[in-house]
Amino acid sequence: MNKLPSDKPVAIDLVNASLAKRHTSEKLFQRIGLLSLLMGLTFLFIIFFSIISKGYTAFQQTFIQLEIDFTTQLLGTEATSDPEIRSSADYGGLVKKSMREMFPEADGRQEKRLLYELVSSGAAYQLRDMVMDDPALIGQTRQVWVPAGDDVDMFNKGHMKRELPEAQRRLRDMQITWLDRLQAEEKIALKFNTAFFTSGDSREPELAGIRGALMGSLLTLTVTLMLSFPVGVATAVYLEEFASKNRWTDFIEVNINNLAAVPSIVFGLLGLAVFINFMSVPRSAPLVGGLVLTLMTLPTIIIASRAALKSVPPSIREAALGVGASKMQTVLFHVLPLALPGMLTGTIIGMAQALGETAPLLMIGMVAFIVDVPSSVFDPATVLPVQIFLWADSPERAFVERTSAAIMVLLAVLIAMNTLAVMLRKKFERRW
Amino acid sequence: MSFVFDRQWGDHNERRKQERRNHTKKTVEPIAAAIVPREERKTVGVVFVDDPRIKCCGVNVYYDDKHAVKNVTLDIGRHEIVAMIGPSGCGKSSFLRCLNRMNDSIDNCRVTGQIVMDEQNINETSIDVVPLRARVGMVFQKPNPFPKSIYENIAFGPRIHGLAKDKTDLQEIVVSSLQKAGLWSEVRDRLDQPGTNLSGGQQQRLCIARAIAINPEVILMDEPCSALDPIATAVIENLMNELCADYSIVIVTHSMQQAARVSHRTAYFHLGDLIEVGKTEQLFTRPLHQLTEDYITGRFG
Amino acid sequence: MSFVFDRQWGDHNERRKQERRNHTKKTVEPIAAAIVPREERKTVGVVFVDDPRIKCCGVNVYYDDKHAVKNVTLDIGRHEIVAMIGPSGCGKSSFLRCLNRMNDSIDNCRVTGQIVMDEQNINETSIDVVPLRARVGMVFQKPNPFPKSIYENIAFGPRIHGLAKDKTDLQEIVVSSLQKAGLWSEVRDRLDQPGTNLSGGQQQRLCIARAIAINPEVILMDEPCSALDPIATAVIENLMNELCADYSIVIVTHSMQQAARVSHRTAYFHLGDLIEVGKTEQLFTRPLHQLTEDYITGRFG
Amino acid sequence: QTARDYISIVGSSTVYPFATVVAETYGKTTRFKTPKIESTGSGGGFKLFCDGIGVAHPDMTDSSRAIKKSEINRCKANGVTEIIEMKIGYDGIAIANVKKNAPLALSRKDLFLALAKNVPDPEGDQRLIPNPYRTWQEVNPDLPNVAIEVMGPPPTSGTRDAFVELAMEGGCQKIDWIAVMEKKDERQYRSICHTVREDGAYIEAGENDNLIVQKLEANDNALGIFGFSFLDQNSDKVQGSMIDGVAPTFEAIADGEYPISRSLFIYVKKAHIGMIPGITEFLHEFSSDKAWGDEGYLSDKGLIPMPSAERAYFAKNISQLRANIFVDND
Amino acid sequence: MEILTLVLMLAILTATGFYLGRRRALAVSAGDIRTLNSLPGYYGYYVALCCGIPAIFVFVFWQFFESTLITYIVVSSLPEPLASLPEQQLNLVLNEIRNLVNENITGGQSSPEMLAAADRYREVQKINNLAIFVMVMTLGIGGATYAWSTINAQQRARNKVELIILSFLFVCSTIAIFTTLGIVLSVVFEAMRFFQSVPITDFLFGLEWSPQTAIRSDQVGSSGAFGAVPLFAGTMLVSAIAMFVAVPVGLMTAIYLSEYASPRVRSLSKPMLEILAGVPTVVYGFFAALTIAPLIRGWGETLGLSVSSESALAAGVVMGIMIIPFVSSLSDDAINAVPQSLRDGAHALGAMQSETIKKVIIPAALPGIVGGVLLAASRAIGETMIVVMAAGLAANLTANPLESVTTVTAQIVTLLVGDQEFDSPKTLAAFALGLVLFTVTLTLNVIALYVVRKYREQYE
Ligand SMILES: Nc1ncnc2c1ncn2[C@@H]1O[C@H](COP(=O)(O)OP(=O)(O)OP(=O)(O)O)[C@@H](O)[C@H]1O
Ligand SMILES: Nc1ncnc2c1ncn2[C@@H]1O[C@H](COP(=O)(O)OP(=O)(O)OP(=O)(O)O)[C@@H](O)[C@H]1O
Ligand SMILES: [Mg+2]
Ligand SMILES: [Mg+2]
Ligand SMILES: O=P([O-])([O-])[O-]
Repeated sequence: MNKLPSDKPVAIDLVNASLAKRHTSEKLFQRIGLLSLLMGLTFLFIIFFSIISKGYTAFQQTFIQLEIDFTTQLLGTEATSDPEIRSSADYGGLVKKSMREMFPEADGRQEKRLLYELVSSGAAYQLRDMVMDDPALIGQTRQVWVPAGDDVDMFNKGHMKRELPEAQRRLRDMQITWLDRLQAEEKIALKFNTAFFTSGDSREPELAGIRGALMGSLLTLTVTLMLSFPVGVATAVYLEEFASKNRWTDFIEVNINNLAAVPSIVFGLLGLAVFINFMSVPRSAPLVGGLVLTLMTLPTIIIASRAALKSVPPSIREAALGVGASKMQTVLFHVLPLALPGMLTGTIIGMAQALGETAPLLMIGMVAFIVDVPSSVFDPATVLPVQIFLWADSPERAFVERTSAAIMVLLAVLIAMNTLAVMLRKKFERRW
Repeated sequence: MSFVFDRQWGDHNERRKQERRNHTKKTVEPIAAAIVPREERKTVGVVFVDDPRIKCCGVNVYYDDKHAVKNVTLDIGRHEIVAMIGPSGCGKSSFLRCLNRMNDSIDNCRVTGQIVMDEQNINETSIDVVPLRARVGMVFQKPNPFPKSIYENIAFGPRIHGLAKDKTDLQEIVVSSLQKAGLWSEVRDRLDQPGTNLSGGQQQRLCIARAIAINPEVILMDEPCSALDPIATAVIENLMNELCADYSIVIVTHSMQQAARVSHRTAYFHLGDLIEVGKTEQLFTRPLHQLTEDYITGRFG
Repeated sequence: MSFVFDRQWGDHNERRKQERRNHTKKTVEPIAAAIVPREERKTVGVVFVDDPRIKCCGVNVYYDDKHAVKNVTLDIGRHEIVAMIGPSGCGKSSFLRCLNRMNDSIDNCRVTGQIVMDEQNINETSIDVVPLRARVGMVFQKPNPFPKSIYENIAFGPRIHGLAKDKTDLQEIVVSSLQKAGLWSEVRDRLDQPGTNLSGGQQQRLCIARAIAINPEVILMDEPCSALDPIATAVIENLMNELCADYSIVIVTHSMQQAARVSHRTAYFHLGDLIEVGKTEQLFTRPLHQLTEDYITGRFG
Repeated sequence: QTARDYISIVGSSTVYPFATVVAETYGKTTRFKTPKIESTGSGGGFKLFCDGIGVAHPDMTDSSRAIKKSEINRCKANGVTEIIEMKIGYDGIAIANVKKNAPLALSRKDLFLALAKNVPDPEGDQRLIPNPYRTWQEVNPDLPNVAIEVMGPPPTSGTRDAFVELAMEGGCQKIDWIAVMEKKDERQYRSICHTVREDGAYIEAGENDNLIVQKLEANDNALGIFGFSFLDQNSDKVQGSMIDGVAPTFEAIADGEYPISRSLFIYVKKAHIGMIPGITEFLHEFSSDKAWGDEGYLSDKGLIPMPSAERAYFAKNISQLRANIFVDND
Repeated sequence: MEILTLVLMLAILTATGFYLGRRRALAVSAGDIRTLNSLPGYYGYYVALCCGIPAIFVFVFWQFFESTLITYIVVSSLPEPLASLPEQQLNLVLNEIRNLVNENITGGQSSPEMLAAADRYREVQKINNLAIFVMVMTLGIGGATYAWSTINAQQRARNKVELIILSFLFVCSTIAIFTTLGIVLSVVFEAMRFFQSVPITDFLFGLEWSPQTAIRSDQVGSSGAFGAVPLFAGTMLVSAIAMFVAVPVGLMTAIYLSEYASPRVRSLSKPMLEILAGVPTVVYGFFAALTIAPLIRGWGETLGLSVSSESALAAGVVMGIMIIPFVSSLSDDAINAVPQSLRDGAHALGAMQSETIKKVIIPAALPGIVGGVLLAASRAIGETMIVVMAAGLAANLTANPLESVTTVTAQIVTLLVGDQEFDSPKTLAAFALGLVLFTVTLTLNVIALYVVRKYREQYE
């Protein structure tokens, strides 16, 4: 009391004395925060930029227009009637014939080989599919756009420099002259690369597509999500809300934290031992992949969910318990909705991690060349990151842009997947 | 003698209380001749009643090793309003929370002793607390509305207990609870707004409405009117008087006027000890214990 | 006429209040001859004072489109305790929170009008709220101790403002604040325990101690004694009386006795409108507005 | 349990690009499904391959080296008794640097001296000292004066094995007193010739050859060790060093002039032939001239074809489905 | 699609069970559900669970044994030369039969015996399907009927249903234990074998890691040293660098987003940063090796430092970027969950926003933040690809971030997928490393648990 009057001017003066300094440090703090955010976003943009700038060209593909004479000479006379013969006919011959007719100057084995290299080996399959669909084509002549070979594609997109000495590029001078002629005749063009989205893997870059891996990823992640989210949330709820805090729950808690630090490949070993060898789930199947990734994602979801449950104020639990709700009702109706945003964060991050993971899949046979698009969780499949990993390791130059394009597809999947969760999270988010 | 008391005596609640008193038929122990000295910590006064609703026997509450409620023995009668008074921090809330096992949710809290209700010791771990809490409702000291709409705040209890046959029925319960708590006129056109957006006093009444919406047989109220203006307080006090026709009510309050106005019996706590219990009128006019007298005359502390 | 008043009149605070009144030298407007009818919503009474500490002019508070405080004009004098009373939900807290810009933190809240303090409109966004809040302290309606030790709860403010020269100095501030809030004896040997473990009333006193530890020049108290027993209340009221020798205090209270005991002027709010302001004695004995009279005589609602 | 109606192949990452081309062509031109080919590494492949017979186990494994005795025994223990070995061609290992600098002319001895952990004392004594060479010029005065920095596969890789055996050991043998050791103390000899230095001059850069190529671009003076097909595809960026006077060209490797090249294999379980659909047809596709011939599509992908006589031998073997790897009967 | 129909039927049955149970409860209550012990819905759930759970259990159980059973029946009816084939051969024959059954492409020419066997297989399969259908339906209906008939007003249906849910929760929480057990079991035997050839003390305390030992038995070893210390040191170094990047950036980002940024910025930036966690590690690997590493090397050289082209710093920094969202998102959630009243309390005392954050909010949000940081650290320890591509594989025992190091996980992966015999000490070393890493992180986690708990006690 007697101290107060003398203190009075002192107090606010003291406040004012340090105010400037505090404001500086406040500003600094905020700036650091902003800077951190910008840093994170910058990293993201750099990565996005480098991926997109490398990969956007892969969405186009060079095509060459050929005049194909579906002659019975080459296809065989019975081709019209017998599908067996029709399917095994020499379509490659048609392509070659057309090429020769276009460039009759190509002479000798070596030159002809160079000539044939201009179009993709997929051209023949394309013609076959056309004929199989419409046998009436046989005996007719058609203008057909067929994919160019990967080197031509690279050259056409400017990834292979004309100026280089002949020995340092994969296209010979002669081939380039031919291409120039095609260009002049407007028989070569860039078109949208549909095959990239509709076909499975291939060793020919111009035929390789992402569909198989995409389907594999979707199947695998569906399994992962359907298992890891409910199980993760259930575990967190049990540990946080129901289990009495004793050594046993400590043990479980430490275990879960520890599982988060287990290298992912070890989960692959586990999956191999348990799911494939013991439970005889087929190798390379999205089911196994999903199970392994579930085990890997669980700790993330559990830890995030527990943190979210912890942050729900006890007064809300008390309120519900106070009106006679059972613990289960309290959790289901009041705590879970409030903890859901945090749980979803865990799921978003965990699923993102699962979507990008390769190492554990190595052990369970999903790092593989699989052409057929999987249609169930038992079919052999790869996933997007594996496809990216395999393409990144392929010698063909044309795979570089396709690798980046595949990454773009993966990121698109990731963003699509997250959008839903993010919206849900936003809906449930509230401060109290 | 008491600086707050005599003026309120004989107010509009008096008639009701008289009726009630006749019908609860308590055996009143003979009043001790001399006042009990300050040092004495054994409970004096009318601890037991005939046919009690809840019988507490030797209840202790510990927080870690803090002994917050010390060996309290007290009956809560039927159709009775028991007020608990005492200086801040003396263990009123702690004791109150024992009666519907809310202390379970505090990690470091341990409750011993017997609390018998309907021939069951509700302080046993094996007891199913859900029906217990449905019968023993509670209004907490700090208003704690759910971060949901006002309607949902009230509807939650009836819904989980299946008290409403259908939607209209539920609506009716919600409306009547809000009306009883005197909140209806203020929130009638904003039932879908979050309960957390209400003012302090409104939140408190919301919590009261929420508690009575489930028709509990015993209602525990921890300072239910602390944030209420006199008029709202009167509404709640009236409500209590109505409810006690069928139910038992335990109320913690700091307002001795309020205790005097509404309660039939009053319990005075001091530093964890239950010092004195007695008919409200007697306790406020002729306390048996020196500490009680000190407190009600404002000499304490 | 008022059912709570006359008994308290002339209590131990009376002398002090007389002194204060002489020295605040307010110009009192002539009292209106007839009482203002219920429908009238313009403020009546002594809104302005000489040399005000804070001058509020046409303050409005909106929550989304809910108009919670309507065009309130009111001065807070120096060395004055202003009490705000009114039914629950009438906008007392909303108005109080304007005075140190605490409404900033509510997303859907918008405040308009002028609040001038030391020749600055503190309701401007450009104002630095930090020194403002250091000068205008606040005690909230719901006690909100930090989840830290009791000591840290109090030491927080002095520490960030650099009010303590050293450790012992800080210790002294902590102890004296706790003493002033009347909590010292209860927590002296558990200063390192979390403030959240205290009882409701203890938390409330902790928050008061926390607020006065930074020596604010204006103290806003939103029902500071709602969870306190009469003795603890008396301690706080004494404290307020001491503090107002140098500072201004605005207190929201539901207890008209309390308003009468401690305040110099009283403001009566009703549904967002400031209905009447006047010297406490006058307002409680000769209200100018019908609504005020209704409220203080308990006829309202 | 679902039935398997496709071929399952595991094994070497080096053979993977070649086996997959064949598989794809086979899948497109026959009525059978495209085989599934896992890239597990040769060792991992043998482990899976030798785990047993039946649908759960692969039908074939690719390998960048011949099967080892211990692996044969493992196979035997698990009932895989008849194995068909098919060599499919060669792979050259290039030691390359960026085009910006002149190509190096190295000898295997240079490589040994530059990369071995312990080298003979240059003073002339017949003793080993920890590799003292920091620059190529110190190794050989004809070489440029740049720091030795070679990026190559880690010791767990088959390519690294081949490099060590062919290049380092080849160079090691040029040093007489070590060469004679091969007979006397093989252990010692191998330890000298096969141990790569670990002081940072040799950088274990993982098994992604594209990454090594790109790292070379970022690091002018470094050399990189990788397979021929990557050299072939990146001829605009990097160039192979001449080894013992021979540049790593398609022809030189095919002729066997280029010293660092190795054979690639496929191993087939005979027991699966006829039971899993299409194995014979797949092997025929592989051993057809349009695949592994001089101008076959495999050579386009960088596989160096075998001489025609060798091809004929393995093709005949395949058409007879003759198990040519037997487990020892001891 | 038999399975699908069955599952569908069961679902319908369960739904019906719910409906009937609920109706019966309502009937029993005679219009006043207050006379019931639990809400009518709980009776419904009870019936539904009694209907579904046993049926599903039996169904799953049956799925496990069905193929064995069918196989057994088909095999026992195979003609002599086939029936007496060794088991592994038989497996192939059965595959052939199954291919015939599924009308897949088959391997050989289908002999009459095989065709007959395929027919038999189909038959048995049909019977089996019928049997399981009948069984599942019977169980479902039986369970439902039983539960339905026991419904009465006193029945504690809610308790029963909640008990079932609780059991489910409990079972879920044990999955972590089983996973741990599985991991330990799948590495411990191989690790033991490794310790037979390399003494455990050499492994744990050896300062040199150089697995250039014999890859194969005929390739007699050159040097071979299996001292794990450099690997653990490398792991610590790289993870420390990663955490050094991720924790400040992540935490400050979280603070900025939840306390300073506008809701719009926050709702956009947070998901965007979360993408960082999902970029495949190969991409990060390339980024680290081809962008960051040369950059660091260039800077280092201008400063006159010797920087190896593969450096712990490059890998660590990029790894740090990758784990930013672990810290930022989880911390943001935790901070956001701190009650507003605490912020108000601090602000009312005149605390700056930053002071409020540092002194009040962060301590209150600490458990969540620690969770995020621990997760990030875990992820950093477990990451491989970036290390392999950017930090190299050379095991240097160094604390210099400019040198190349390798980590435990990187070694595990290269050892496991590399080309070597599967029982060479080199491969086995991977298992030993896995086991030791597991033990080390376990110890660290136990310590973390106690430290966090001790610290937390102060704040709650
Ligand atoms: N965040 C909010 N959003 C919407 N409406 C609000 C919010 N906060 C308060 N209100 C409303 O504004 C009005 C005034 O509230 P305020 O808290 O100022 O009342 P009060 O006078 O303090 O009442 P009490 O005495 O009950 O504390 C009330 O009707 C309340 O419901
Ligand atoms: N969680 C806790 N941990 C430790 N001590 C506690 C806890 N809760 C309360 N206490 C202590 O127990 C004693 C009794 O607390 P209680 O809340 O029952 O008091 P009260 O009588 O309700 O007081 P008030 O009128 O202030 O609400 C007090 O001294 C308080 O500090
Ligand atoms: Mg209390
Ligand atoms: Mg208020
Ligand atoms: O995968 P490789 O065995 O060929 O290294």
